[in-house]
Amino acid sequence: MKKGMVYIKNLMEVLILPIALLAVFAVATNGAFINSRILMTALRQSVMGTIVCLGLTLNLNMGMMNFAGGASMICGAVIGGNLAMATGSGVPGLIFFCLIIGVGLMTIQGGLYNAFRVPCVVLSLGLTMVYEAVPRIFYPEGCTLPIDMTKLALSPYCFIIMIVMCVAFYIITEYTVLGHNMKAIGENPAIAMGAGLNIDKVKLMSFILTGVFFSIGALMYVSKGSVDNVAAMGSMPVQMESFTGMFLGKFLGKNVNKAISVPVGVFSMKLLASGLTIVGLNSNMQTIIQGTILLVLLSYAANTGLIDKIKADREFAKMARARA
Amino acid sequence: MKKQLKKWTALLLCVAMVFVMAGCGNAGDGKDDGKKDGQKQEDETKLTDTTAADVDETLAKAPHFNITVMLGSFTDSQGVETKKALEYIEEHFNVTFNYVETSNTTENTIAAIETAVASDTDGIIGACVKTAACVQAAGDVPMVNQPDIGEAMTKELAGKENYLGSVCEDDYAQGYAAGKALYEAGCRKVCIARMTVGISESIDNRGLGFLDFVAEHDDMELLADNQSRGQYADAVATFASAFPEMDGIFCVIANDGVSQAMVTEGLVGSVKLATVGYASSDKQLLENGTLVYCTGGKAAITMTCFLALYNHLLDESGMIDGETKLITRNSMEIKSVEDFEAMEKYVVGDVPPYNAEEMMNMVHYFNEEFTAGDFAEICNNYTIDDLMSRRSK
Amino acid sequence: MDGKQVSRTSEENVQIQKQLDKKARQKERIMNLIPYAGFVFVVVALTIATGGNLFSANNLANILNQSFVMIIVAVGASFVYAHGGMDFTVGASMGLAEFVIVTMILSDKVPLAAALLTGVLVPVASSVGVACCALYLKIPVFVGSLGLRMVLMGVLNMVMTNSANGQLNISYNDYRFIDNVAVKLLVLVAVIVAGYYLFEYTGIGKKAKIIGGNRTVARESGVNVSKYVIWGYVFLGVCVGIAGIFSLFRAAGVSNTSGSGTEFNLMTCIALGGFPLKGGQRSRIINAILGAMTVCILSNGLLLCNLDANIINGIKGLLFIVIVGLSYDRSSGKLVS
Amino acid sequence: MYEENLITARKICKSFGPTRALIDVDIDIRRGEIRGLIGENGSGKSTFSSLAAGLQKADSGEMYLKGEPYDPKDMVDAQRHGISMIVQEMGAIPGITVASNIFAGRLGEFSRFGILNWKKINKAADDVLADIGAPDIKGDMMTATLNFEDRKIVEIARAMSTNPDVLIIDETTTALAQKGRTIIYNLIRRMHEEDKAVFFISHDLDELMEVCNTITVLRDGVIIDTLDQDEMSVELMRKLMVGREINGEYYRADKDGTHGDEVLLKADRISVRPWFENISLEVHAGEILGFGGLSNSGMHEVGRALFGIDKVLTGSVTLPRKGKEITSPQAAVKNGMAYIPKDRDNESIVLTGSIANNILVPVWDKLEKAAGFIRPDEERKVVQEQIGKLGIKCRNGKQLVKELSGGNKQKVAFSKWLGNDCDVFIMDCPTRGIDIGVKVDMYRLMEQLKKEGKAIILISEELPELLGMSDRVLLFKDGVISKEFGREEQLGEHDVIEYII
Repeated sequence: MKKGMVYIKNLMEVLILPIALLAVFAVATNGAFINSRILMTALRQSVMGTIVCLGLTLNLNMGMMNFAGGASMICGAVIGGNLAMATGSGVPGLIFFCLIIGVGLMTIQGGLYNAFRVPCVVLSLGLTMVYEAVPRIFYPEGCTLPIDMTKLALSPYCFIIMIVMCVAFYIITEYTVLGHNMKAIGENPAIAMGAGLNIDKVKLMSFILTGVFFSIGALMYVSKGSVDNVAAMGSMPVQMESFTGMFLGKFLGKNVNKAISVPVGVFSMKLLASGLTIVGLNSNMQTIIQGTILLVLLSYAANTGLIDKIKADREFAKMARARA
Repeated sequence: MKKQLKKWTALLLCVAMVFVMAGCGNAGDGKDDGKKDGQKQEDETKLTDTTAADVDETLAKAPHFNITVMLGSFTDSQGVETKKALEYIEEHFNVTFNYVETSNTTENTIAAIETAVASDTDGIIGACVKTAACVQAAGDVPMVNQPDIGEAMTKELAGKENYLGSVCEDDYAQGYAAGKALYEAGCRKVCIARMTVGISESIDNRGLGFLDFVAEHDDMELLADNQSRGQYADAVATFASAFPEMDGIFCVIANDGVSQAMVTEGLVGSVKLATVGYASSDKQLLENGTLVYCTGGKAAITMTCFLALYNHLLDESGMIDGETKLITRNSMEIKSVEDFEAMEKYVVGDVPPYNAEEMMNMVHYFNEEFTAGDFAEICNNYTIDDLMSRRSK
Repeated sequence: MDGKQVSRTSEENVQIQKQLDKKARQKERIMNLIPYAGFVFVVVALTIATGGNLFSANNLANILNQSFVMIIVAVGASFVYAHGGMDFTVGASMGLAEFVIVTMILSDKVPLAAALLTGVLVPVASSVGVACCALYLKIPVFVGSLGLRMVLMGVLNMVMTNSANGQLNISYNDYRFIDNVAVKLLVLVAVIVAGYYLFEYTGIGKKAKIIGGNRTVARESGVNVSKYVIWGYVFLGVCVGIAGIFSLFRAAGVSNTSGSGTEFNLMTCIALGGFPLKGGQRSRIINAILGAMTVCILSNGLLLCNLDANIINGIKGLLFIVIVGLSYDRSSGKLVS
Repeated sequence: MYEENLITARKICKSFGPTRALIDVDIDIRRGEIRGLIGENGSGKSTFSSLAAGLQKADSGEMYLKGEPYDPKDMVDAQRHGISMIVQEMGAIPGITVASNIFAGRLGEFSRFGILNWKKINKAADDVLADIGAPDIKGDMMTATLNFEDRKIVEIARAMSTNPDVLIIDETTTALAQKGRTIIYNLIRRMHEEDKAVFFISHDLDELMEVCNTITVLRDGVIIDTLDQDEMSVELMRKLMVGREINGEYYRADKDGTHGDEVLLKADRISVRPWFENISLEVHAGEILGFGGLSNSGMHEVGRALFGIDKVLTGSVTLPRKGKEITSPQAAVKNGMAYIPKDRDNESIVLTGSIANNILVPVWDKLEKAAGFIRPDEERKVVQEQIGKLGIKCRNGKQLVKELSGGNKQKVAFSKWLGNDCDVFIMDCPTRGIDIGVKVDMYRLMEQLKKEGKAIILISEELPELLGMSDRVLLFKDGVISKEFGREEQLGEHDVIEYII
């Protein structure tokens, strides 16, 4: 029973922020904010962000920041969409092609990462430029899906896909050998290598899994209707959009699996965005508020222990002086 | 380990070589551009006296020119349409285009212009100039800008003869007309989804036109103004959920995401949409009356820039009026499904709004009596009906 | 027992030892040469591809104008990267600096020099902000500067939208005395010499390298870590300010896309120049400058090649990967982050 | 042809860049043998054990296991062949459970189509822990909650989980208290009875004499000799390790503990949570004040507090001669204090830096001229002077510190402060893990500094060194000074033991 209680406490810790946001905006819009329509739309908008952020978290858990997420998603969406239309294979073909391209791109990145021993951040910058250029050679006009192929973005399917991906993430990180090895390497790579884990293989697998998440992200992106190619570094906003949500999730859900805290983080950010729109602040204010929340949250996370440390120090000093 | 590293480097280098070859090959002779669907579409419109072959023959006799085309990007819907039209021109005229993307930053624009001048280009069109420095950077290379640069800068650049002038559509009027269309369709509570202000002047002017219309009509209320870098579909979804009482949306750029969002958010029938520009999935919105205003055929702007420059290069004949240095083209409004189908057929099909023969007649070098007045007049009556009548002749 | 007498000083072992020492020094020298090789490769390849146009008379002036901003920022950034720091606010703070200068000039109640000075203070403040977040709020530099970048971009967009719809222009001809090749060369040389002097011959550079090598050792050897980290960010802020001034007068106007993309370009320059991302003793200003030159010549040359817009960035990305892949120091092996 | 041997190594060579760790090493380990391996740091003993355990690959030479050629890919592969190792540094990963640590790299055996069965894993972990004699530690505990010693026991469990033929123990006992040591000794006895082999690496020569039946001496990567049970003696081993006669007494010959009476460093009732409370002490000019005690007695933390690294919660640390209070390392260095930390590679020198840069760090402020200019020739003068004074073996000042041997690294750590004419030295285990030759040089240097009237605080975990070198000794136990005595009282180790255990 005790274990259950602890689990509930951790879960509540994660849900504080969305509930707080709902309360704040409910007051600000005197009740107009609390309607299922807004919550459903925010949830639907957070599907793509959640899946992309879960992919990024797989890499971040091992200390690797990957900028090429947005670019590989656009590449998968454009080429996958066009191939599916060309072969007339409908939605199943779309899923198949998106997966092939997404996983392929990330496997290349994993291979280069292991071969060149270059930090993931630097390599992903170079690959972003390459992955943005590839779809423009084959399909410069981007990809526009006919209505019947965009079923996945509609409400029943997109939530199913999100839940499936979250459950998959949960199983991978908690119950598989690979997930466990990834956590061990992320914790302390030097000791993990000493303990006999094959770091290169595990990192390559983590890239491939990230590729799966990015390709499902690409699938949701193209199912929204149409995807245009981008110019230099144009894919950054696609990935950075739910970046704050990911860090929100990472820090809010310290002791609960990321499969729960990341979706909640991304959903909270979408709630914030629609809340601010209703209250009438334009999108510039939203970026400022999002950036400030990220900074406040990061400093809170970095100094959680500070208050009770100071209290304990003062307590210790008082006792020491008494005994002197 | 060493073996593996060499393997990867070799692979990367040959891929780089393939890129460069494909690139140089493509830039060299613009004629048989591999990427385009290639088969030369026969001009299905009947030419009265001169056949297509004669047109191509006369055009090929003109001297060859290298022309640099600069746009914010060739990937959004207007960019793609424009590039297709220019590739058509490259097929028929004895010119080679060099496409440069400036992602709308002044530094990139100036750098691109300087580099174009250094690679001795014969002329520059497009450029989306925001400051006088860009024109100064062009030195004495003739240049036709898109969209207009405002009176202050035109006055400042009075001395520069290489600046032939600007060509634009009256974006402000289009925004205003979109507001009017929504107003006439009964919309009173509207939202606007637009691109972050400051990136592209022509898109900003559309927003200003619409906002002024709403301001002038106090029985019309603006619920929300969402600025983003292209996430318009999300903006529509947020409007739909946040403002149930909303009955009209204006989106500064037409894109398929927005049209599909109207369907997925179940707004068809309850909310009217007005956009500027062309999106392929707008057709059913026209059918069910959701789309009350949209314009098309923006590629014609860049084509007009080309024709103005081409006239100057061939025989120095100025097509743009000396003082204002500005041509404001009429915008092609789409009111009905028939208009839409005509546009799809004649504007964004394989033949751009002006086919080779019509363009030939708009060049003084080939057609002596053609004057700047005729040029301005053609730009003014650029409508669907004019296009249909030209194509049906 | 089984250990027969093998001595280290036996003639054959001394031979092997000398050979190993020579191989180690050779490897070190090659590692330092690869960024230069990358630079030469780019220059030669592009000169051939552009048929000699790359170094034609007027293109040289273009290369100087186009690379001026990146070289100045790279010189400033080498102080920050030397102590293992990072700063993504560079682009947005440069835009804000230009905005402040333009508003002051247009209000023409302020002398030009004062306007320029206040303009330089804006990036200094934002970089020191990143330093304070890292030092006192204990926020990791990478994510902290991304968060601050978001805030600054929001502020820049808002300020620009409220004033004259996103575009503020100043007259082009009045400021030719600033935006000309002679002044730029002078300022470039001055900044490089000042940077080199501060980096190699004063405490600021030396202590930044030691902090980059091992922050605990620096602190316990009496180095005031916070002071020298902040000094590094101040110098970066000053360089970004100077770059912002010249970029403003070159463009004769500011918009909310001014300076955008400089932060990712800067990281490309640092990586391409073979400048160690974690800092430490191998950091040298010449590598940062080399990286900036390689990136700018690459962009300029590819434009000159009249390549199709679709593949220009693809080639740039590929060349970036090849050069970084070869020149990056592989000592951390499997444990690279 | 080597069937009767468990492990046979022939002409094994291994080098890291220019430094050659092992040169033509031949070793035979037979069944039932408890082989000790001794040698100074950098002699190659850890390198050889990591080759046998599959952590690293030999450059050349062959190894045989029970007669067949043996070349392990990694630690798990070696464990499958029956050779497991307990590494010297921290080998247990804090963020995961005890069971995951024990079966790290081998979890595949407990999963069906990739899905882990945690119940089965935890049960197997509990069995192994009970088998080696630590039933109180359970498989599902989080490793981070265990103290340092229990984490080492988890590592022992990992090594024993495949009941290996050869167990390699690399300097583990030094960090263990009573509970851990008894577990290790029982295991060794059991391996001997089951006719298996143990490879035991340690600095503690007495412990080796009790436990091992053969001892091999390694020096500079070359095997010097292998001693049988009867040939073993501490003096012989020390002589073989150093390679030359140790003449005369190690420590100080004189017996008088006199020192100047001017107080150079004064601490008044300082305390740092949770390490110590109300510590007051004074150090006089020309005095060596020794701090003795176990590693967790708080003496190391007092040294850090005196230098201003950790902020003191009560009281103050002052330099009476300069009238300054020490609140930060910067203030300490500016007022002539020096601190040589215990963790040399992470806290006292920058491994990726050059010798010159390491030596100059505290000196730069003094060398600064107008506009912060530091003259390169002055720098070279200081560096050459220090390299000469301490006899650091290196090519030139530009050589990287990571290429130096352990002793030379410690000399660099010392010379950093000598170039800065400090008058108060705080040395935390200055001679730990360096070869005896350099140790002797360090002791002579301390004597010379004492004569020059410097104040020295010597923090050491080796009682002989403490008693041999200090004028006055403070013994620490659980954050309190348990005893103070002078050199003249000539107390022996056994007199002071009960004050520190």
